[in-house]
Amino acid sequence: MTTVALKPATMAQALTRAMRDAMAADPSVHVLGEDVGTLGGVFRVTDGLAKEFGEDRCTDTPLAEAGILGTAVGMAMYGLRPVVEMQFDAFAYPAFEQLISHVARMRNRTRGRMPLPITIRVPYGGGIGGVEHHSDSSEAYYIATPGLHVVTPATVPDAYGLLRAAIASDDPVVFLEPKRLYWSKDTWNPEEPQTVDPIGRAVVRRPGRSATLITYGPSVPVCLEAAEAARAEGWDLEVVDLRSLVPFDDETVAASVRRTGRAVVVHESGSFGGPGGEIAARVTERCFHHLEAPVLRVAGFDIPYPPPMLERHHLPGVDRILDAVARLQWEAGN
Amino acid sequence: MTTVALKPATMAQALTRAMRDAMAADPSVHVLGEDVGTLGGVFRVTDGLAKEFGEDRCTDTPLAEAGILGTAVGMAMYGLRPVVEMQFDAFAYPAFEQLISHVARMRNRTRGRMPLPITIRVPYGGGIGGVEHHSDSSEAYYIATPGLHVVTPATVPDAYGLLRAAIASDDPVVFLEPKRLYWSKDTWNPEEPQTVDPIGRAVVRRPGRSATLITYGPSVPVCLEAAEAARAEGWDLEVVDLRSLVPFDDETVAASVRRTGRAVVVHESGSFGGPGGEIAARVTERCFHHLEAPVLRVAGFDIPYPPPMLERHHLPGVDRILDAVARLQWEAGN
Amino acid sequence: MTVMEQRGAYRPTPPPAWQPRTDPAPLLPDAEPFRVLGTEAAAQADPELLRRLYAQLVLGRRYNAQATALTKQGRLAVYPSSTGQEACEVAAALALEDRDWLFPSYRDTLAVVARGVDPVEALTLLRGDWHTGYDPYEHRVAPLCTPLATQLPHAVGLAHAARLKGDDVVALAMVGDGGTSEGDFHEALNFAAVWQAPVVFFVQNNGFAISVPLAKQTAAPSLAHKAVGYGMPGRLVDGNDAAAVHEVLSEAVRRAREGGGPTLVEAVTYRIEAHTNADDATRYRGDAEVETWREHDPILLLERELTARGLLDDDARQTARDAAETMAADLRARMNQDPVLDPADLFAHVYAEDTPQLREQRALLRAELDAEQEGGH
Amino acid sequence: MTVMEQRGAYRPTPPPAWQPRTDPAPLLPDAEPFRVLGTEAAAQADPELLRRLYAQLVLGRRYNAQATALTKQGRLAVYPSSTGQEACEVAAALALEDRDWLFPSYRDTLAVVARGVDPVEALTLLRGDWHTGYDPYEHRVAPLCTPLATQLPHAVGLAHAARLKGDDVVALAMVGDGGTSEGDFHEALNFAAVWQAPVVFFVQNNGFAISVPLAKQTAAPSLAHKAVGYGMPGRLVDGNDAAAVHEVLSEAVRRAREGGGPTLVEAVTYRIEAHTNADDATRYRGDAEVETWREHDPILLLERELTARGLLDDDARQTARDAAETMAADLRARMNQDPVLDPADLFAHVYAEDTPQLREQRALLRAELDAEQEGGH
Ligand SMILES: Cc1ncc(C[n+]2csc(CCOP(=O)(O)OP(=O)(O)O)c2C)c(N)n1
Ligand SMILES: Cc1ncc(C[n+]2csc(CCOP(=O)(O)OP(=O)(O)O)c2C)c(N)n1
Ligand SMILES: [Mg+2]
Ligand SMILES: [Mg+2]
Repeated sequence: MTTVALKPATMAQALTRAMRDAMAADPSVHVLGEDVGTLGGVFRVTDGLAKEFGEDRCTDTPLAEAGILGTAVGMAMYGLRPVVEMQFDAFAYPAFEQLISHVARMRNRTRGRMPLPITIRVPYGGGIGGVEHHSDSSEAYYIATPGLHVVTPATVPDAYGLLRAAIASDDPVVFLEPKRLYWSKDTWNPEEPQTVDPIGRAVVRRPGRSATLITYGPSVPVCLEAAEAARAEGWDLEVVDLRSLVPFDDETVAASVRRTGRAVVVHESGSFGGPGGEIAARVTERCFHHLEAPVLRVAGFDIPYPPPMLERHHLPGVDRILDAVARLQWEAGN
Repeated sequence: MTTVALKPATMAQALTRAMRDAMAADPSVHVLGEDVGTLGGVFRVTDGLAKEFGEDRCTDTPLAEAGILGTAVGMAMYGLRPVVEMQFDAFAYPAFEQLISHVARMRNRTRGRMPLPITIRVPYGGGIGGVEHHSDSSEAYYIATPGLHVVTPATVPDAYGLLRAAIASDDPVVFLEPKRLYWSKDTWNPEEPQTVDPIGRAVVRRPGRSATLITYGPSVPVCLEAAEAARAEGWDLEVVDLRSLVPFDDETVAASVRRTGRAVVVHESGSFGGPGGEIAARVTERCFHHLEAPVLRVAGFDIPYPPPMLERHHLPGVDRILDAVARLQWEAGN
Repeated sequence: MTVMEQRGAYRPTPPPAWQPRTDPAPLLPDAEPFRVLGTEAAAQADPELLRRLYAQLVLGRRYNAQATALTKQGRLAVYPSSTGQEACEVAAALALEDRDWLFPSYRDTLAVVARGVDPVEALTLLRGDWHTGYDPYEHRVAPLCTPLATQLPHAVGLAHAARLKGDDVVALAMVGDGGTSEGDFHEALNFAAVWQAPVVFFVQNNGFAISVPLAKQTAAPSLAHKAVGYGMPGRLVDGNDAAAVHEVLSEAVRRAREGGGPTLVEAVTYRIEAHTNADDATRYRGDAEVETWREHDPILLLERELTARGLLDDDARQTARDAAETMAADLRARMNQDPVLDPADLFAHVYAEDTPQLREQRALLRAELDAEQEGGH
Repeated sequence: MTVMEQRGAYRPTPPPAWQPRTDPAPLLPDAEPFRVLGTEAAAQADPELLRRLYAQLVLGRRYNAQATALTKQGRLAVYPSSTGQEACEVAAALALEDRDWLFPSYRDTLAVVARGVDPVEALTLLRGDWHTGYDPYEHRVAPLCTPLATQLPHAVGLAHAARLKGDDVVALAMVGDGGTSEGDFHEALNFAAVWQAPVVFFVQNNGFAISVPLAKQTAAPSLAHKAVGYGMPGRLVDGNDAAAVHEVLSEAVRRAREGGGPTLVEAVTYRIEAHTNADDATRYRGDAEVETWREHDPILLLERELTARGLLDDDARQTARDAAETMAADLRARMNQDPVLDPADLFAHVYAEDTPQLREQRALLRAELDAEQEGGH
């Protein structure tokens, strides 16, 4: 798949590039957050932006997340397009009132007169050896909040394309960045014209016939690995990368499950009340008579995110996924 | 069902009584919140407590929800049992960081050494003609947060029993009070010894054979009404009142659905990412081969809670529930 | 020989980073609220302005009364009256230029109307047919804000954005004494000071947050004393003295416009009515207290001043009253019409474009409504 | 004749509610940070205390170095060093009585250890085998707190509860300059002042929040100037002067214990190392600035004082160093042992009792681990 012209880039670099291109193309795009300026962010995702565009375009804010998002609301009211960085998933919690009561609703509250084109970048998930409060998967909160788009890339090109789309969107977008994929590499040529994918379309990352793994973000590579491993067991697994949780691409997902007749939803977020329940329920509503087995879920346990030395037992891995696939009642049919 | 000795009481009165009895029985129980003292709360649920137990036991706090919950954490650390009132569902959002990062996790973070027996009372849901930010159903956020119990009564006796159980619990409990049932009445004798139900048990409110309505809180009376109306269509609906969302009573729910073979989950909260998805998914996992149709959901729309004059179109009502029951593929079997 | 000398070469130095950044003294409020009416300063006040304030106060009082009456007739879901606080409401609107922005809190319908918003559109939220009834961009008035203090960071962000764009726009944000306890108050003031954003924070200290008196809300010498902790000036003003409030706010607006940064203004006033029509104020305060404040009524104070200076005769008084009655009659008439509702509006403007999920839900509602119409129920 | 007299009877009155509640003057900090070492005041300082502080500073410095070394060996996931801030860390612990409570922020491992917590248990969080490694009730030390400023309301609640129970317990809560920008800081200070809770808020202003310098964090004359806005005293102290920090904190603790309410103390200090071992401080500050602060080193300052007063000879110096080396060797040795892990601990203490859902998940993990063992992978 690699051509000579392409150089490997990390997801972090693609994200930086997306912001840089957006800022260059549109002077109303402003980046703000803790340490995003001089330092370039603790993950270096905003590296170089303050230097290139000045501190007024890429601003180190005081340390207060509600203040960051709240002032971003005001900036958006005045026609800017703020791109806000929350330093870690758990540190977005102080901004929840602003998010739920204002960001998600302003368009609706004002009959469409005051849209808020804000992108909220949230590094999320575990697997990076972080101590407590640094590895939460908080997507359940976001998807249950009408008025937000919730997007998460799993590949380097998607990181670029989806972030450009998020910044271009006239609606607020919670942009979940899988921390442990920041340093994942892909051959990707930032110098080429980049496709900007519309928000809301899932993609089949790997076609397969036996069952569908429905997943997103940090679990996509794990599912692809599981699909490879499954070949040894005689299963040909399809892997669907949702990319966008809201809006949800029912069409792509249901088409896949109708084809395969079996499905497992995989995510790192806790199981109870997590996105998996929603996904399993809507797949079942749409594909009931095609299902050979109930849609199963492989997810993080319903516990506070564990300490680094135990996280590997918490995170959905290849074995746990294959165990779930094995429980899809193969004896019964097909 | 009424006996002469019983006098009608409202759910609000039962809640007041529960706090009063808990405070009388245990001097470590303290009530705090906005306007809970002199005024007795905007819904009068804490009426009389400050007078009876003094302002140190029932305290009007400064107007800051994170501060209220955060100080309650400290009080619990020192051996008190705070009962915190959030004035309205949407005004609990500023306290989310304290809730998620501390209240839900302190026991776990300290290996069980520092449990936090805090009860967080949250008046929730709509149907009371409230203007924006006064009618949210925020249970999706709570159930996705491991470490919390999430409880909600639908009847007057349950309001008493579950609140007593919540206050007695050594774990933090989010106690969701259906606003529009505050003034619902039931014959209930507060002078009799009261049963305190354990948290985590659902109850079959109405036995039936055709299908199960799985519901909780403000939607319980609506489902009972729907079940009555359904008789005209020839359906004998079972109504399960969950009472506790966390822990979830899989046993009672699955037993019902295995019996009836069909289920509709009904709640006021938004559909996407709401509790209904979780419930439908877990019922399907457990009862797949007993199901004649996919578990359907009747829920609030995925929109910001609408203004009072439009709320009746948003709230799941009898007709919408019956429409869903009608879609349970009756032609196919049974 | 001192200890120091005994010790020889070692001389203490302050920590290297230490240089006091701002002189705190000018940031501290005066001990007494600033007043104009009835003082020497009143002589300087522009008669035209006083007359304008007077007319607006009378109009505002009438608006409050009419809106409260509408709740009794079931035409409004609820109304939080600003009776007694009209001087603050009116002065806030009048201190601003057209290009400026007002960020009202939920009690500030009157300021919104004084800014030019249609009196009926200003009540849409409280009537309950929609949330924000007016176009925020038409008169540069943000939506009436219910989650307390959350509008303050919005004002900061907007003012900051305007400054970045080179526009000399000022944002004035209103909040109650209770609202100052919220974290958002703190974060907003801090951002504003660090960014030197052109914002005026205007606290109406009306003595209560619903039932909770100020003494349970803060132990500070005054709320204006919070300003120094952010590095902005704090000003204390008699909130029932329309001329004083107008002067202090205008001065703060001017400072902000000229690049002098934000100001915190505390107006000491009183909520004469209950928290809203649904509240029972007798549960937490006595009549005597209310009576004292009635004697310090903003209209009374201004009327006295105008009368003493011969600026108000019976004619002028009557003109103001007539204008108020006309407004009230118009409001009544328009509010007595049932708003036109379309249930499909539920799905309007959740996103720029409906998600597939919303399209399905919209269709479901449509089908229900059609069935309802057919079924005739 | 004045305007007033012209007007006859009408005399202005302040708004009825207006009575300044507290005199602001005593609440304001001095213009310069309070210092003891190298000043006349040092003569009053208890030699025993100074020697104790010295030994603890040396120990603390060594602890910081050892912990940083452990990160390089992969024995700690991360370590936020308090090198340069040891005077604050140590004084905070020493200012408290046994029955008091310490609420540390994530950088305050040293204060936790100085309070008596086992040095290894204090590092559990950063090693990553569990979250809080120690029993908070053993030494009355709350868990090291990562979400900034969130521990402050806890301290207030605990102190308030103790007071309600009649216990004369004081809570001391630590926070960084960056943390003062959070809403929780504001709410905690306000609750404490209104409740007159026995709390001391101790801000270590070390000049940076990761890469963000103080000037981007606040425009206030000092962080201690925030106190007056809550109605509590604000005190400013040289954070590298262990004797001064100890005195100011002890005084605040005493006041709190005697029912005098909360105090806000700002210590001006400097973070000599990078934010954590994972940070690259050269990206945001120059060596020159660091060097200036090295000359104002807390150990150096105290050493000079002790030496000048003949309280420290080479022997005493060596004893302190030896104790530090012993501690470091012990820490190294114990940290080089792999912690014993049980994956089933994942489900321990989520609730008092497992929910049925957790029981199922526990069984799933158990089955996986069994299979792993059988399968040998
Ligand atoms: C975040 C939040 N918490 C609670 C409420 C409920 N509430 C509405 S008004 C009010 C009192 C407000 O007091 P104050 O700020 O003094 O304004 P006033 O009502 O006196 O104008 C409260 C507690 C709210 N609207 N928002
Ligand atoms: C609520 C929250 N937001 C962001 C962070 C990430 N973070 C960790 S330390 C830090 C800087 C803290 O600065 P300061 O309060 O001055 O303490 P210092 O590091 O200087 O000790 C930040 C932003 C956090 N831990 N918590
Ligand atoms: Mg008020
Ligand atoms: Mg700092």
